[in-house]
This record gives sequence, structure tokens and C-alpha cells, in this order.
Amino acid sequence: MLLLARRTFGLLIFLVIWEIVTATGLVSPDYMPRLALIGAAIWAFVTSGDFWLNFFATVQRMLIGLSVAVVIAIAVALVAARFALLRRALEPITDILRSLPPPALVPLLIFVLGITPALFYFVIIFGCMWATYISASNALSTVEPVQVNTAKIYGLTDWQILWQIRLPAAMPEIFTGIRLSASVSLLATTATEMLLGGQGLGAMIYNAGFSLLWDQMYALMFIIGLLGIAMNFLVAAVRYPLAGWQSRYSAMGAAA
Amino acid sequence: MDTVKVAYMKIPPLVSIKYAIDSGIMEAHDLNIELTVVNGGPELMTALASGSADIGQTAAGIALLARSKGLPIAVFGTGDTERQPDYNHNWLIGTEEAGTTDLKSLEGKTIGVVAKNSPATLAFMSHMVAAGADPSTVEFVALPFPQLPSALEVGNVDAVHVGEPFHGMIMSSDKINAVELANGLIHSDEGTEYALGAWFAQDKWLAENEDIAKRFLAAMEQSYRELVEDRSKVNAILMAEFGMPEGAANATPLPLKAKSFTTTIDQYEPLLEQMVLTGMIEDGKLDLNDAVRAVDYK
Amino acid sequence: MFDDGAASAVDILSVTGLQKSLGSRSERLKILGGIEFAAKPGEFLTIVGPSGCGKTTLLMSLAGLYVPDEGQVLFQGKAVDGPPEGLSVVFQDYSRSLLPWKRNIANVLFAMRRLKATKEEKRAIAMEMLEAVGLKGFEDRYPWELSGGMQQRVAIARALATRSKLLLLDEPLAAVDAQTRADMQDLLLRLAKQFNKTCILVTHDVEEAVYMADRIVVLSNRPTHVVEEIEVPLAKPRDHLTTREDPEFLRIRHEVIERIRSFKRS
Amino acid sequence: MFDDGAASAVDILSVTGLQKSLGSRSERLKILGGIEFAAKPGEFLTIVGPSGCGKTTLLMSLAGLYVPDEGQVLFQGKAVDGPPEGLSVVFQDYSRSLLPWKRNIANVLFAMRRLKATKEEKRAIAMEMLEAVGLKGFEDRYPWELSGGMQQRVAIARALATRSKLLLLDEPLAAVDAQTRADMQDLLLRLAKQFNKTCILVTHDVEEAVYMADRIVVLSNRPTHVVEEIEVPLAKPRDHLTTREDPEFLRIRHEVIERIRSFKRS
Amino acid sequence: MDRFINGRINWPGIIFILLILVVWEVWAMIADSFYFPRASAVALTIVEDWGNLWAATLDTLRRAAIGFAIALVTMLPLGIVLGRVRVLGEIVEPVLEFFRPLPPIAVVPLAIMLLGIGDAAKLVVVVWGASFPIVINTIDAVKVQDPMQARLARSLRLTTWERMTMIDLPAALPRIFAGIKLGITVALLLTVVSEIIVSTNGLGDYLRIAQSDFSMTRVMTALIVIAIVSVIVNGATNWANRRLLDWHYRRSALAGRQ
Ligand SMILES: Nc1ncnc2c1ncn2[C@@H]1O[C@H](COP(=O)(O)OP(=O)(O)OP(=O)(O)O)[C@@H](O)[C@H]1O
Ligand SMILES: Nc1ncnc2c1ncn2[C@@H]1O[C@H](COP(=O)(O)OP(=O)(O)OP(=O)(O)O)[C@@H](O)[C@H]1O
Ligand SMILES: NCCS(=O)(=O)O
Ligand SMILES: [Mg+2]
Ligand SMILES: [Mg+2]
Repeated sequence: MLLLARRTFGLLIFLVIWEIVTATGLVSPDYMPRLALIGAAIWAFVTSGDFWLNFFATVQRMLIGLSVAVVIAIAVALVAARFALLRRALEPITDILRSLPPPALVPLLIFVLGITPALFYFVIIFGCMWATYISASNALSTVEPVQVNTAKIYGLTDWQILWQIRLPAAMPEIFTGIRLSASVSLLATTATEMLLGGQGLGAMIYNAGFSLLWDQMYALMFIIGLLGIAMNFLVAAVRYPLAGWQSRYSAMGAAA
Repeated sequence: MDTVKVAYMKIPPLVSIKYAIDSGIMEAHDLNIELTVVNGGPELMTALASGSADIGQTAAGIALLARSKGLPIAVFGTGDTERQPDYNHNWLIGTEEAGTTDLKSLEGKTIGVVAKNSPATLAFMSHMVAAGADPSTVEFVALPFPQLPSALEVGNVDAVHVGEPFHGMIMSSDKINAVELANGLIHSDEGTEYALGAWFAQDKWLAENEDIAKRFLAAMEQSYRELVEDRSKVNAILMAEFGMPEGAANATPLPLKAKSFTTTIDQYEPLLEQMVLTGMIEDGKLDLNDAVRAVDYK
Repeated sequence: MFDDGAASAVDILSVTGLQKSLGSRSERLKILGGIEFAAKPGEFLTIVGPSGCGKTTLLMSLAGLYVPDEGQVLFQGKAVDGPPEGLSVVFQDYSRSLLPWKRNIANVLFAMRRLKATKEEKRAIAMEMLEAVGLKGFEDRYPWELSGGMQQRVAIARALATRSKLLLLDEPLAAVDAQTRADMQDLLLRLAKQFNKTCILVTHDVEEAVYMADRIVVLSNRPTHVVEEIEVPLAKPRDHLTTREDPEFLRIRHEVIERIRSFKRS
Repeated sequence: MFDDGAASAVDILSVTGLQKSLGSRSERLKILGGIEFAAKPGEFLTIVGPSGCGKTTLLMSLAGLYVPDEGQVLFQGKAVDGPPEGLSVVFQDYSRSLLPWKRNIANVLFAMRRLKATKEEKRAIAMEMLEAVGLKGFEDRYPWELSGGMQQRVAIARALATRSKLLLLDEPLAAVDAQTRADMQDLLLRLAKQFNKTCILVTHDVEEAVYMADRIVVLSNRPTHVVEEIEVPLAKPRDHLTTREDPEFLRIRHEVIERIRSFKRS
Repeated sequence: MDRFINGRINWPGIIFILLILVVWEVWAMIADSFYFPRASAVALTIVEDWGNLWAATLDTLRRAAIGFAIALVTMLPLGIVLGRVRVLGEIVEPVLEFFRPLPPIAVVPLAIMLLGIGDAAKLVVVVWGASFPIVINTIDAVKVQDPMQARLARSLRLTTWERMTMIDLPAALPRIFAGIKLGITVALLLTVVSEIIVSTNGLGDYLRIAQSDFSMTRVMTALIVIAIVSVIVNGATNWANRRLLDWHYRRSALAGRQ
């Protein structure tokens, strides 16, 4: 309960600041509506079935995109951690790919993939895999020497060492990457929906913007923010069985 | 039934094609339409080039520009047109606060447009040249449409080019004293009708599917007619597609075609003339006979 | 020395001219300066030597974890150029050698991958070993929930559970109390005998070195070489009460202490 | 007991009714079951007890790193509710307690930040201590470039360099050879005397426990309590040759061994 | 072979890139499409349009560098504090997670309104984007500290400040590096994106103009320049990382064959 209070405290402060800024007219209500209006808009959304269609469309894309991105990122990082040649060969090209701006990439991608769901997922996956990839390759490249030596002694092959020693040891850090990827997947999904239209929260934001419905636009952004928090919880829930030991282990250093 | 993949930008003018599909007009013309939404000009062109779309609608000026740069595309139908003074979709707006109260005063100012090297910059250059002002002195800043009004309001830019609904929004704002500097995409004589939106396709597709293009335009004309007759149909689509409330939908003016749907080269001549005049297209680079393939669908 | 044909024919492990330097370029330090010795199957060797002389380095080389600069290690007649099969190590840094994400039983089980046995059999062996080292009831805890001595015993249990022919033990009992230590010593001796294991045990405890050994290898300061090999002709099985009072035991113990005392610290 | 007013007036450290459980909810284990003892300034206490009985837990509680469930620890008359000033610890897990990004000298210097001295003086002290523990020439290496015993000695040097009044030593010599160990023991005794340090040393080596102690605290199995406190009336300074042959030394040693042997392992 | 793979100069990486360039050139030659410029054409454009590109690159680099620097100097301390002081972390982390998924495109309007269309608005977007990887990585890195180090810090009675600067930061640095690496590319990427959305100058502006001018060659040229910048910046980052964390990599290397 106390924890819940602490977790929501920061958000409450944010809302209070918002209300102060809008109530005092510091920013024109045309561009930053009062909380009451946004709240009403959220309520109108959640009580309409149409909204939920868009909502689940976004959530589905995001979850699929994130899952695929995480699997690809970890798989490539694992293979790269196993073969030094590959790791080095991939280094500059991944550095390049990570920094290419999607607005420039999308027209080129249309050329290759056409305007299809594949394009949609490509953009999401491409956008959100890097955080996990960088974390994974960073964590997998350095390890506790004694652990690796132990594994070598007991006859683990290089692949098994990778899978059974390096990967579990890297898990806590990989989950930091996944945590970042999760929010990027949401970001990339809504941004792509804005670009390519169709269903989804991003398309709704785009429409609201074009229709000058600021309250709806902010309502949607609030909903995306809350979705971000929910995603973080989801990642934490998956993290617990895979890397929860680390939290308990580290917690021993505090007064017990 | 022939399938046509249509790429378009999701802005209010889409109502006509949406209506043509939903009301069965397309089907009646033996056409099966697959819609693809794209965000901007670059995506639109690659959508056609990659085969993701067969035809698309874009600003007429962009189609001409693309052709002049060597893209193998041609206009085969005119989506909508503009005609001064009664039929107007483009506005140049300044403010008293910024001191941009006439075209001459734009010199040396910062101007907000949706994209550089676009119809929006053409609009400023064309009107400024006509007013004897020097457009090379202004600095263009590209901003997304929804951000243009606020940029003008807080003084980030001194003038903007917009269409609806942003024009209405700016003019009715009580925070600034907006001034209409000019109407129309280009400076033109009263009564001159020129193309704004154009349906285009790759040369190759057009050569092979002229019949489809004809039926498509015929269907679009029917759709326009029915919509012009009954505004409530327009509103219904706006409400469904953009989630607009009734009031907003009603207030959204639409560039519904006023006169004829037939594409004629003379609808593009004023445009080309201004584009050449302002340096967007090199003189002699573009032959309108290549760029515009009038399809007589009647 | 020990590399004559006749001897190596029966040696399970033989080390010849082993040299090894460690450290980065400018600070490179010569650790092993030409080590020579051999072990016969079933033999129990203990290694003593001053702190920092290179005992751990030697064990790492025997285990195939370090590549010798010169010389070589033969295990079961084959040159060691990577961790060979049939060998287990208890590392001096026991606490780091336990995987913190695995519970204790899993830490033991993961070492048993080469053992040909069903899952149930393996589990039974692992439990048996944990019980033998006095950790019954702690199998489902994490290593970091155990005391130092208990962690060390998990590492021992893991090495024993693999049924390896050769055991390399780097101060495996440094962190346990005297009584447990005596028990563990007897456990090691008993299992070594029972499964005809060859053991090489590094220790700082001279009594332990004598009590456990068939032969004691005394190492010098850096660069390390074998100063002396002392045979321990005490009967086996040994017993804490009687063996330790045997005059021969006391004599050898004295000899080893004398040896060690003779090194000045570098 | 030891909490009568007169005694605690002079006690630098006193422990009363100390209870502590560890582990997560369902697996919570009662470790300390009411520990009582006290130390006078300058006193050298050694603690012996079976592996896993709670010696480290006790030291952690004395250091203010664990919060007691019941009872309390008084240091210099004040209740300990966090690490107090004037106290240094050599952790059992010495290798992890050295910061891997700092060279050895920096690891020592880093602990001296509370010491009132100039930079040069501090450096001189740190070098002196590293030299005293036999690590001259290794000050600019990283801890992970040292052998286990050498790392342990860095940790000792660090604790000594702080000039703390109270030293808590958790098996600080477990990883060094017999000769070095003897030297370190004498070093500790000498410095404790010289600076009137109070020391509490956990060890599994009974000889060490007797040799170092003014008083030996014998702990029971879990839940741990003090079984016995054995005074060691041997004269100080002590000497490895003579003290260890003193009949009193042998008697006490025997008594402690008997005590420890009486615990069955849990 | 080992020299070739792990040497100072990344030969495998260079060869791989060259290979891609060759494939691109040949493919484009065969495809011979308006939309698919050849690598050689792009190279030529880089040479010919060097003046404009260099100016644009400097504009972009300036913004990215300032944005990243601001993110680093604010988020590194913040991350350490949030990781160290649990209560604060619990209060602030949900706020971070709330703001994190908002698309920069949606942040732009507010930024423009409050800060104008100059560098400030773009910087806000860049700082915004680069901050999250740095702060989240730092928080998590501080949280997974070795308990022995925490105990050491407490027993030495380090002040919170000393603890954060002398233990938390160096111990967490190897992991924070992943965040820094991400932060740098995000800074570069968002600079370009913000220049595309609100274009005044810089590589994003160059790219946008090339797009609306239907010049595929110049679009590709802008992308290639971005790629070159990225490789240089990342190379410098990796180099600094190796120097700074020499102890970490040398210690880890003990796991390899000695
Ligand atoms: N990674 C390394 N880099 C440089 N020097 C090293 C490294 N590892 C060990 N050394 C040096 O090698 C020498 C021998 O170390 P080793 O660990 O083999 O000693 P040891 O005999 O096991 O000592 P102890 O009894 O203290 O465990 C030491 O002087 C140490 O400083
Ligand atoms: N974090 C923890 N969680 C649960 N149990 C723990 C934890 N730390 C220690 N214990 C338990 O507390 C008991 C005492 O541990 P402690 O480390 O104090 O023993 P010790 O007397 O120092 O043993 P040793 O001589 O082996 O070092 C052990 O049984 C151990 O399993
Ligand atoms: N837009 C990419 C953000 S990050 O994944 O690199 O953090
Ligand atoms: Mg060693
Ligand atoms: Mg202990």
C-alpha cells in the first residue's frame, strides 16, 4: 500500500503541475487543456467500444513487435558473443543502422517491403531492438572469470557456457535493455500509426490533431503514458523469475 | 472487377474516395479499391514505384516537380482545383504583431510552411514575386500543419501557409491579429482555374490501364456530385474517419470540385508558369504534354 | 627427474619444465619457473608453498585453464591444452565459482553433465554429496545465503559429485572449522580411496598437508620450482587420533615446517 | 552476565541478548539466539564456533551492518545502529571486498579518508602497511592480479591503515601459508598493543585462537549462543617458539578442541 | 588471426562494410532504377556537395553533442541518486515510464510553443530522448551492486555523496556504458528527426529537402553521411570506454586463455 502510494506520488505531482500550468493560463488552453477536460475525454474513450478496438490494435502490434525484437536482439547478441569475428564485423554496421532516422528510412523501406503489415512491424522491431541488443552484447561480452573457468572445468562447451553462464549472468542487464525496448516499442508503434494511419492509438492522435481536438489528443497521450507504466510492470513480472535473484542478492548489502 | 490500389494522404479531401467505396459507386464501375494511407510525398512516390499502389493523389505541383526530376509519372485526373476569388483553399497569413501585414513586408521574415521546396513555398514565392517583393530574402521553416498555428501565435514564425481547418482556427483566434496576405496557391488572374490535387500513376501503368483510369475518374465524379448535394454525407465520413464531432465536421470546408472533372493541360499551365518563374522548375525542363495525360472519361 | 619412460607409463599426470608468466606486458611476472612432478593413479599429493608463490597458477595450468609458456602437462598420457575430461577443480575463490542464480543443488547438478546417469540418479548423487558435506536442508537455498564455510563445502560437493578421476583442490577447507575440517578430510580420503581418485590438494595447513598426503610437494618462492618431494609412508586409512600422534607424522610435519620457514618472503 | 554497570563502564564493546534471523519469510533461519559478551579496551578476543553457526552474522551485527532482531550492541557506550566510527572490518569474503577498479594502494588509501593526515602522510602509512603485510612492489597492481593470500593481506593492510580503535577480523588469515600466517599474527598483536586496539578475531584455527587471544569466546551451533569464555592468561608479547610450547597454551588448546568437538553438526 | 579480429583497427567491420558497398553498387547497376542510386553516385555527391554537407553535419553534430552532454551530466547523477535512494526511485521511475513512450513527434508541439523553433526546441527533444537510456541504465546498474561493496561502503562510513561517487559510479560504469552508447545514437537520431520535422538546417533538413526535391541520390548521400558520423562517434565512444574501463576488460579477460 505504501509502495503503491510512493509509486503514484510522482505522477500526482506531475498532474498537479499540469493543473497549475493550465489553470493559471501560463499556456493557452487551446494547446494544453485542463485536466478535467482530459479526464472527460479519457472517460468518453474508455466507455466507447471503438476506442478499445484501437487500443488493442496498438497493444497487439507493440507486444508482437517487442517480442520479436527482443528475441532477435538476444539471438544476434548471443551469436556475436560466441564468434568474435562476427561481433567485430557487426559492430560498425549496427552502429550505422541504429542511427538511421525512420522518416528517411520509411520511404526506402516501402520500396522493398511495400505498404504492408510487414513494413509496420519492421519499423517497430527495427526501432526497439537496439536497446536490448546493446545491453545484451555489452553484458555478454564481459563475465566473471571464475564462473567461466568453473564451467570449462565441468566440460561445458563454448555454446553451453554462453547459454548457461553468460546469458543468466547477463540477464539482469538484458532486462534493463528490454525495459527500454518496451517503451520504444510503444513509441514506435504509435509513431508508425501516425505515419501510416489505419487503426491504433497513434492514428487516433493524428486524427485528433487534424481535427483540432486537443483534449482528445492529450487524453490519448496520457493513455499511452499509462500504457508505458503497464509495460514496465509486465517487463518486471517477466524479469522476476529470470533475474529476480539479482535483486535479492544485491539487497543483502543494505541493512538487514 | 478490376483491383486498383490507391495511395493517398489522410486529409479531409479523402472523403470523396471513401464515399465512392462505401456507397458502392466504385463497385458499380466494376472497380475494387484497396486504400493505402501514406504520410507524405516521398512515401507516395515510392509507394507507386514499389508497386504498393497503382495510383495516388498528391498536390499537382508535386506531380509536376517529380516529373521534371525524371520520375516516370504522369497526371491523369484532376482531384480538385482552385479559382479566385470564389474557390479558395490556400491562404498566406501574417500577423500585426509580426508586422507582416502585406506581401512586401514579408521580406527578411521567417515563414512557416509544411515542407520546403513544396507547394507551400511556391505559394509564398509566387505571391511575393507578383507583389514585387524578393522571396529570396525570407527564411522558410518546415513544421507539421498542426504546429503552424501555434508557431504563428507565439511568434516563432512571422507568416504561414495553411489550408483548412487551420486557416479557420488562426483567423478566429483572439490571441493574435491575423492578416490574410494572399489567397490561392499561386498568384493568378481572377477566374483562372488551376489544379491543386492530381491523380497520377506511373507511365507504364497508365499505358496499360487507361480504361481503368477512365472508370476511376467517372466514379470519382459521381461521388463528388452526390457529396456536393448532401453535406450530411460528408459529415458522416469525417466523423467516422477522423472522429470529428458533428460541429467540427460541419465547419470543415472541403475542396469539392466546382466545375469540370476533366483534366486539361490548361489547368496546369498557370502552375508550371509560376514554378518556372520562382525557380522551382528549370525552364524547358518539363513538357506538360508528357506530364499530363488527359483521360477523357465521359 | 620424473619424465623417464618407465615412470610416465603409469603416471596419470605428469608435469615437465612448466613455466608460466602472468600480467600485462610491462608488469609481467614470472610465476612458474620450471615445475616438474608426476602423480600415479590413486595417489594423493598435497602442495605447500608460500603465499603468492604460484600454487593456484600451477593448478590452473594442470586444469588446462592456463597455457604454459614452456613445458607441458600430460594427463592420462595426453598433453593438456584445455580442460580435459575426468578432472574437477575446487577453486580457491569458491564464493565466486558458485553460480549465484542457481540454488545449491543446481550448482552441483550443472557440473554433472558428463556423468552418464538418469536425471533421478544424478539428483540422488548430488543430494548424497551435499549431505556428506553437512549441507542437508540447504540444497534449495542460494549459495549467497550460506556462510563462507558452507559455500566452500558446496564447491567440494560439486567436485565430488562429478566422479572425476583427478581432483584439483585449491585450499578447499580454508574456511571451515576444525571439526568440520577433520570430517571433510576423512571424507575426501575415503572417497579418493573408494573411487581410486587421484587428488592434488593445495593447503597452508601443514598438519593437513601431512595427514592427507601420500606425497608432499614443497614449492619455492617465485619463480617457483619444486624444492622437495616428501613421501608420507603413513598407513592408510588414517585416523585423526592415532595418525596425528604417530612419531613419523610429527617428524614429517616438522620437516615441512622447517622447509617452509626457510623461505624468506619476497 | 556482563551487563552490570561496573563492567560496562569500562567495556569498549558490549553485546546483550543479541538475536538475529536471516533469510526470506518462509525460509527464515534463527542464527543468533541471544549472544552476550563484552570487550575491554585493548582486549584481544577470538571467536571460535562451528562452520555456519553465525560468526560472520555476529561480526556484521557488531559492525552495525545488520540490525539485531533483539538485544543490542554498545560500542564506546553508544548503541550501535549503523557502522560506528573508529571501527574497521576485514571481511571473510576479502576478495569481493576489494574494489576491482582501484589499485591496491588506492584500495588502502580509500579507507583512510577519515584519517586526519596530509596526502603524503596517508600514502606513507598505506605503503608502510602494505610493506608490513609483505606486499611491497604490488601496490600498483589491481587486487585481481594478486593471489588469494595476497588479496587477504591487502584487506588486512586496509583495516590496519585506518588506525581504528576496534578491529573486527573474520578469518583474516585463512588464505595465507603457515609462515606468513605466523608473521601476520605477530604483526596484528604488535599493532594492537602499540595502538591499544581492541580486536575481535574469528578463526577456525584453534592454535591461532589461543595464540592471539586474551579471551576466547566459544560459540554453539545455531541458534548460536556463547557456550564458554576461556581466559588465556599467557604473558604478552607472545612468541611462536616459546608460547606454543607453554603447557598452559597446550591445555587451553586442548580445552577448546574438546569444546568444539562436542558440537554435532546440524 | 587474433590480431586481425581483436586489433585496434576493426578490419572485419571494415571489410564487411566494403562488401555491402560493393553489393549495393552492383545491385544498383543491375536494377538501374531512378529510386535506387548507385554507391558511386552517392560518393560523387559527397565530394561535389561537400560544402553543404559539411555545414549541415556541423549543425547536426553541434545539436547532438550539446543535447547528449546535457542528458549525460543531468541523468548520470540523477540515475545514481534514484538507484541509491530507493524511495526516490519508487516515486520517480513511474514518471519516467510515463513520459518515455510519448513519441517525440508529440513532444515537439509543446516544445515549440514553450521554446520556439530555434535550437532550444530541438535540444529538448534530443535531451528528452537521450536521457532515458542513460538514466534507466544507471538506475538499474546501481541497483545490482555487489553486496560486499555496499557493506564495505557502509562500514567505512562513507557519506551518501562519497558512496555515490566512489563506489556506485565506478562499479556501475561498465553497465552504464550501454546506456551511454544508446544515448549517443539516440541523440544523433533525434537531432536528425527533429531537423526533419522542424527543419531549418542540419542533415535532417538536407535530407528533407532532398526528399521533396525527388533526389534519391542526395537522400542516400545524407543517410551515408549520417552513417559515417555514427561510425566515427561510436568508434570514439568505444575507444574512450576501453580506456576508462581498462580494469574491467582486463579482469574479464582472465576468463580467456592465459
Ligand atoms: N592475472 C594476474 N595478473 C598478474 N599477476 C598475477 C595474476 N594472477 C596471479 N598473479 C601473480 O602470480 C603470483 C602467483 O599467484 P597464485 O595465485 O598462483 O599464488 P598462490 O600460490 O596460489 O598464492 P596463495 O596461497 O596466496 O593463494 C602472485 O604473485 C600474483 O601476484
Ligand atoms: N543472506 C542470508 N540469507 C539466509 N540465510 C543466511 C544468510 N546469510 C547467512 N545465512 C545463514 O546464517 C547462518 C550463519 O551464517 P554465518 O555466515 O554467520 O556463519 P559463520 O559462522 O560465519 O560460518 P563460517 O565459519 O562458515 O563462515 C548460516 O547457516 C547461513 O546459511
Ligand atoms: N528511438 C530509439 C530509442 S533507443 O532504443 O535507442 O533508446
Ligand atoms: Mg592460491
Ligand atoms: Mg563466516
